[in-house]
Amino acid sequence: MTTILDIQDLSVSLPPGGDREFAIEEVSLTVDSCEIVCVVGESGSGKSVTAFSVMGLLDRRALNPVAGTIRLADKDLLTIDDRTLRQLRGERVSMIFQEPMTALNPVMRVGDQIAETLEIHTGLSSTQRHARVLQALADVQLPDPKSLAISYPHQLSGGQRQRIMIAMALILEPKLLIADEPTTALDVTTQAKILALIKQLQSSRGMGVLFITHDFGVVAEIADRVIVMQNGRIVEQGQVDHLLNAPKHPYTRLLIDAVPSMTPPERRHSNDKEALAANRIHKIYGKSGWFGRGRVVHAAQDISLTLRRGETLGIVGESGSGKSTVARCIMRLIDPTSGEILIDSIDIAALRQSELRRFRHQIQIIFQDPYRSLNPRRTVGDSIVEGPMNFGVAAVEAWERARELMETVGLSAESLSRFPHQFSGGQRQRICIARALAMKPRILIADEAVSALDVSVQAQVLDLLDDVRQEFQLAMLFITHDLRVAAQICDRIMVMQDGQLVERGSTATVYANPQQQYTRELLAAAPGRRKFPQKVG
Amino acid sequence: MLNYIAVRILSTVPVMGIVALFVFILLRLAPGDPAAVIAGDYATAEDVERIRQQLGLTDPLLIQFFRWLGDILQGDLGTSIFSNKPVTVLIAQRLEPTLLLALTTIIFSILVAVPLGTIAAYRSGSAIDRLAMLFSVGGFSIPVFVLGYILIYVFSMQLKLLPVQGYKSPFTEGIGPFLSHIALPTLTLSVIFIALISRMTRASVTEVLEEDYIRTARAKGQSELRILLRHALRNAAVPIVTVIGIGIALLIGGVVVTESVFNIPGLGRLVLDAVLARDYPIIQGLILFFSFVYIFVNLIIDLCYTLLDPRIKY
Amino acid sequence: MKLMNRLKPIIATLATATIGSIAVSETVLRVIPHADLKNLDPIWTTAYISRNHGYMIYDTLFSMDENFTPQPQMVDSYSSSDDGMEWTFTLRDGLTFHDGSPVTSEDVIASLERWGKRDGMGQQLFSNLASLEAQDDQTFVLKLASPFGLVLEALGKISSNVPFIMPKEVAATDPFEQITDYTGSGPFVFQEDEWVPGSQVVYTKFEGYVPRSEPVSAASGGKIAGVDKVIWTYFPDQTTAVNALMAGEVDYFERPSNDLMAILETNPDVVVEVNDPLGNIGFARFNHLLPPFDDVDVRRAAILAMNQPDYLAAAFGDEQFWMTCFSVYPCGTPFASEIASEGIKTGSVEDAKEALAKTGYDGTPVVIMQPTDIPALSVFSLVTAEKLRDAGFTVEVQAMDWATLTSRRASREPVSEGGWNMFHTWWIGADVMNPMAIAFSGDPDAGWFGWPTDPELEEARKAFAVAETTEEKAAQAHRAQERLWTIAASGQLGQFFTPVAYRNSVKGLIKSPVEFYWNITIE
Amino acid sequence: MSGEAAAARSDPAPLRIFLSHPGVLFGGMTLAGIVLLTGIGPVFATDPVSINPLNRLKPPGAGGFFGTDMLGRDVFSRVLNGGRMSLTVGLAVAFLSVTIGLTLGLIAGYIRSLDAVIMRVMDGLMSIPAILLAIAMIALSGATLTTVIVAIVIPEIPRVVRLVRSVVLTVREEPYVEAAIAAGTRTFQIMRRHILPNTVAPLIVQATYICGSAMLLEAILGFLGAGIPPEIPSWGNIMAEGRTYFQLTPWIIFFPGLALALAVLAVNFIGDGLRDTLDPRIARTMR
Repeated sequence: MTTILDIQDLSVSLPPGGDREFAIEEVSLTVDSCEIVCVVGESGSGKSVTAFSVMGLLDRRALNPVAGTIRLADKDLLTIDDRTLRQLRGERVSMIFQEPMTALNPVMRVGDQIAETLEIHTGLSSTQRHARVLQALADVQLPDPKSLAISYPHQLSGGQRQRIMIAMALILEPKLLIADEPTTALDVTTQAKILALIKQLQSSRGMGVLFITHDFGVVAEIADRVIVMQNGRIVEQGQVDHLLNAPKHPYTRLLIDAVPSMTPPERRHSNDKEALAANRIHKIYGKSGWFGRGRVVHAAQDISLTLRRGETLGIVGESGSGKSTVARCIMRLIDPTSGEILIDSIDIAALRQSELRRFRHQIQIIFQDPYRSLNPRRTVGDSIVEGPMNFGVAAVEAWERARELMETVGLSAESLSRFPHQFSGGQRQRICIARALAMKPRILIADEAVSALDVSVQAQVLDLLDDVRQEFQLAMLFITHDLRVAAQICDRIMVMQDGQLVERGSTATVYANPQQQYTRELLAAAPGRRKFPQKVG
Repeated sequence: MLNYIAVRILSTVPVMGIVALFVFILLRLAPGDPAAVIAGDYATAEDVERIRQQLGLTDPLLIQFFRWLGDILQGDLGTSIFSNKPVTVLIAQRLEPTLLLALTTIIFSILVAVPLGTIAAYRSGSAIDRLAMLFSVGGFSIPVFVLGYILIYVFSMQLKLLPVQGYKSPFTEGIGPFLSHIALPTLTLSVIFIALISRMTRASVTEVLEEDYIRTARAKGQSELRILLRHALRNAAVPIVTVIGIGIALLIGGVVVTESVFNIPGLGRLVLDAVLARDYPIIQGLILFFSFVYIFVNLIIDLCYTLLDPRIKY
Repeated sequence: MKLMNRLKPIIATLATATIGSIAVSETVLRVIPHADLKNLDPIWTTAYISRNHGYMIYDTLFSMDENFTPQPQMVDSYSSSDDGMEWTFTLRDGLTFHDGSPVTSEDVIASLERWGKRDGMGQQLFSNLASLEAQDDQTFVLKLASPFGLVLEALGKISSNVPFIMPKEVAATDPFEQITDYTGSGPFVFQEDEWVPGSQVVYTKFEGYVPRSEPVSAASGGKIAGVDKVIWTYFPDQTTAVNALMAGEVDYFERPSNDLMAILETNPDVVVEVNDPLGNIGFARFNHLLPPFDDVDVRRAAILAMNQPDYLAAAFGDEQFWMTCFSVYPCGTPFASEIASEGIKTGSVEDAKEALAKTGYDGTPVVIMQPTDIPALSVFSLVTAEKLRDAGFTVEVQAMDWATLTSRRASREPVSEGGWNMFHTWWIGADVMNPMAIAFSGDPDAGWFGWPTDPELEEARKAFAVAETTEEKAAQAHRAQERLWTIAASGQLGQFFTPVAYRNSVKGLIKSPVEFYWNITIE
Repeated sequence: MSGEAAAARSDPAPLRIFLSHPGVLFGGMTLAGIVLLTGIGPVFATDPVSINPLNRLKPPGAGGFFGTDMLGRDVFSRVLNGGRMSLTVGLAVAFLSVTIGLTLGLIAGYIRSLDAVIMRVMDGLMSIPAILLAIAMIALSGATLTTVIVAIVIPEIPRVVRLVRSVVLTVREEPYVEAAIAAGTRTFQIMRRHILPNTVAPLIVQATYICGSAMLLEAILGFLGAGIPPEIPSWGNIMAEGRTYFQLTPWIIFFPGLALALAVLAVNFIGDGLRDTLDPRIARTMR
């Protein structure tokens, strides 16, 4: 066990005028060979800044290391010249990033991109390089390296891309790998595989890994040691089991508690009357070219569902499973190719836009991205009253209701006159909920409504949603990729894959004994099952 | 891909049609009367009427239009009212100078503008950047003909380095005379084009430099120069090429002025003379021709996208 | 797409479409003409550039000498009956067209007939004509039905439209359609394949041309080509043209803007001189059909305001290039005189104001058409506008290019329907040397734009046409002038001269109102 | 917590950045100066059209600050008055092309059925070189201030339409627009409340560029003999008239040329300033 990376009292300054002076402050940490160190924290905790300062990739116009040392291979990375630093990069320390799609050059064959590293640091001939590249691709367990090497990033799946990144990073067998949220953008099943891969490569090559993440599930899966950061400072660190089971710092505790359990709580079965029924919904995307039809995508294939007042139906699935398509069809934001959507036994799927307007207020939706869900140029109030006033509610009344709703979602009524950019993500999501409720809907669709939020915030918004469901006897359709979240909020769930329904049933039953293979994989892939004993019932 | 090319080519047909119609209407609604011009000072009203009939200007507009359209489809752009020569021949006579002037300008501009814009983007906010952008804005601010005069005055009259005017064909008079005669016009015409391209290059490269894969390249230990050449420029290419395509229109416009200033017997001069002389067939033919060139060039450029960016599939 | 395939030939012909190259051995005269040679039929159009082109490649029966008396050119000998009603002409020996075929009476007659259908003077000649017949290949007879005193003046007409002699089959072309065969019998041969309309015209010496023995005098005398090749290159831009001449890239500049003389004169290798003894006469033309200028007194008032020096100085700068002239016929020509010219000499806005006040002028706006693409005329328009305004007229200047003006001035409609009140132009002296010029017509139907009506004027012109003796002609000419002044047909803006500029290596330019390119040599 | 704080920090006042932008400072001052001069200039300057043949082509000093032109008119007062005309052209063109382009662009972007038609026509217009179109239109239908403006506006419209359309197409996919649809907002209202505001920023920037290029085009048209009638002085036609005398009396071209260059430069600088201040992504859609 030798120390590869040794950061001492590192402080990085923020540009003046920010809410705080330092992005990270007096951070000290070490990474030894053969160990994976996880740095956990929520957005703004400074975990990424730490990682980037090691690589010397900080945007110098904004962020500048002002104090401390970063020792790697007995050099202080903060003081050495650019040439030496460039040499170390890729050779001694390399990095993989959150978004493999954008992290790879879209106009370069992946093989060449991997080879580039060799080109920079070795004198190998192009044939030798090619051989090494194929080897590297094999090492990251990619099928058919030859054809993969000559393909472009956009032709690969997210998992494959991340493997490419890893191959690229590890081709020179660096002593230290820095992984910045490498699985956050991936589907849960893929995530499991990538995590496994990283762990395997790490142990086989005896590297040290500095692993940045926000997800305690992931931590539980992969970490040897854990470092928890908050507001640019390290609040607690320790061996993984120890830290997960007996967190000392309240913030650590808060984060761990915020991780939703995989075990669905006991729920009463709603027999309330049916609010909405969708029968055999089918959505086909097809580019019909000038000559014949282009390729056709079946985004959703005869999906039927019923939704009772006061119950929450979850649709879970990975990206591309078609769960959002179903939601948007029901919203009539897109028109289903076939199938009917019944509200009070009126088929709104058949209605023309003009007729549809009358039914709009009955279904409302909350979107994933809190930053794009509100018109930045209109005050929160305007956004909330817009709907009711469309349906002829008097301004005074609408604003009165808006105030009440703000209280309901836990914001002050004064906020109505403010603009979205003055709120945080969580607050915006609350506002969106208020906007939805303002319509007095019978059905509420939450499309990945909490996916973009930090765990702690996530928990609060989830509670809020559950409360309003009960308070207003809403029928809620909850779209998510996150099985933990689904477990907590859904009465019944439907599992989707590639536009088709895989399995449906009460949440408890499905989680307890999944019938379908895919469902089992999905559940198995959920990170951190083993190491959260108290959370796996 | 082939499918796409076919579609793309077909899609230009309605555009051409619209251009044709537009041009035709434009000319027919104009008050100027070629017959009167031809008839000359001593002509009586009868003479004018007579000539008007011979030119077929008395037929109903619709008939005139379709007659004209039919001819075009057979590759006949009509015959000049004055010189009595087929418009296609007139265009052929004038094509070479304009074509070569355009080419030299495009090449020269790209050679100057792309590095300029890239440096400006890389050192954004620096003195070089400021200077480059000042130049590019300046390029948009000086009337072409003033620039032309100044260049003539300095290089030809004072320094006596280059000829004042005229055009020498590289095919018949050798490359030397060609270059010495084309130099000043190219310089004149390039300024605005350089401005255009360097602006776009800067904007595009700046954007690309923000991308994650640039960061990845750095993480590999790649040198900044290589990063610019191999990663940044390659990805910034599409908008740059696009603006060059759109710039063709600008170029053709500039050619009209430059050719009169430097007395180059090209298409720009031809169109100007034709307009002032009300030589309808030439005006129609030329505007159509230019539009065709523009559309064609941009078609080619569209197809180039696939080479520049593998993500673009047709 | 179809068009593309069709345009392929264009690309194919690229190679041929290059500017004519110049071999060193031959002597070449590189000329900047005053305008672009747009069309090649000097009968079809009156454009002076086409006329000059005509003189290059065609020959004429008679031609004016320096004293503006017609001298035989293609004609060898001629005779007329005592009553002047029958004329017999014999052509010189050895006259051949560029294709080698001889020039015959047939060709002459066909050419004259075509000319007679387009040219003003030609129309008059033919209206008095009984017959025009060939006696043999070289002899033809012209019989008059009514007396016409200007037979030779007509045949020797120096300016547009000049009765050029073309081959019979060419002359057979409808006079309102352009000829397509450019075979002439003149001292130069037109190189059609090297012609780039809008840019370049190339002529080569016609080896087969047999010049007269007499020395050159204006259009008359022996036309000896002194250079192997004449190249006209049109410059749309004056500045560039002047620079090209100073840099020695061209030899001869037909009509540099007078103001650029200052620059040219600084260059020792460039000669600037006035070659046209007659110069040009500036005209301000009224529309006699529309108010306010349908009232002769209003016209007079307007003329009173016109002060020649102001116009000339504004348009032509240095006084060496212009002079005042108060005769309707160019000063320095036979019929020039100042009879009844007092009215046009005053040039005082005050007098004009007074005079206008006495008329019933009701403030009807005067619409002046300003041809912005012709500097001199554009300036004339501005000066007039200013003067008339000061004199109390309401003036509206409408800017347009010459092309638009030429079409619009043909309209006799009221201003509201595209009519006009005034425009400016000039006649080259040679065109207005006698009352026959259409500019002086007093017959609104046959007459020129502006359409003044004055029977007495017409009488005078007819009388002039049939006058036998010079005295008689002079008398009628002066009578015509007197009428023109009394009816205030148009304003007289003075006489101006357009200098030419050339490299001092060019020798032997001919003094004449028309630019000729024979007799010129390059050292 | 920091997430909240971080979010709350976003979007500082753009106006401040804008005003502190060096280009904007320069541009703004210059333009203000020019506008002021051309605005009040004519009051103390002599009559720009009164001609004085005997006092022609006088150098600066001898004949007014900027000398006299070939008709003996005072170049100084002509430049001052000409500025008025050039600025009028610039502003009029910018305003017209933006308004028309905006309308068409919104329609094209939102009403699928009309999209194809409008865009084909725009492609057609765009494929005709602006200057050719302009000289043709003007020379053929007579040069007046109106025709000049119209002739410059028409070729500018397509660019605006494309810009607006692209903005509409992106914005209409935004969740908040979908939310509005879900809230039963009528299409017209959606355009007015949610889409139109997003087009404003890029349009203002585009407008400045159009304004600049319009003033230039006016000058070039003048040079080609298809500009505003000389009766009314404009920087363009002053230069056009003076170009024959370029070597003899450079001041006739120099002063209006300088004024024009400065004005266009200023306008462009302001445009760049706006562009940098507003979302940099719109930089791409700009020329």
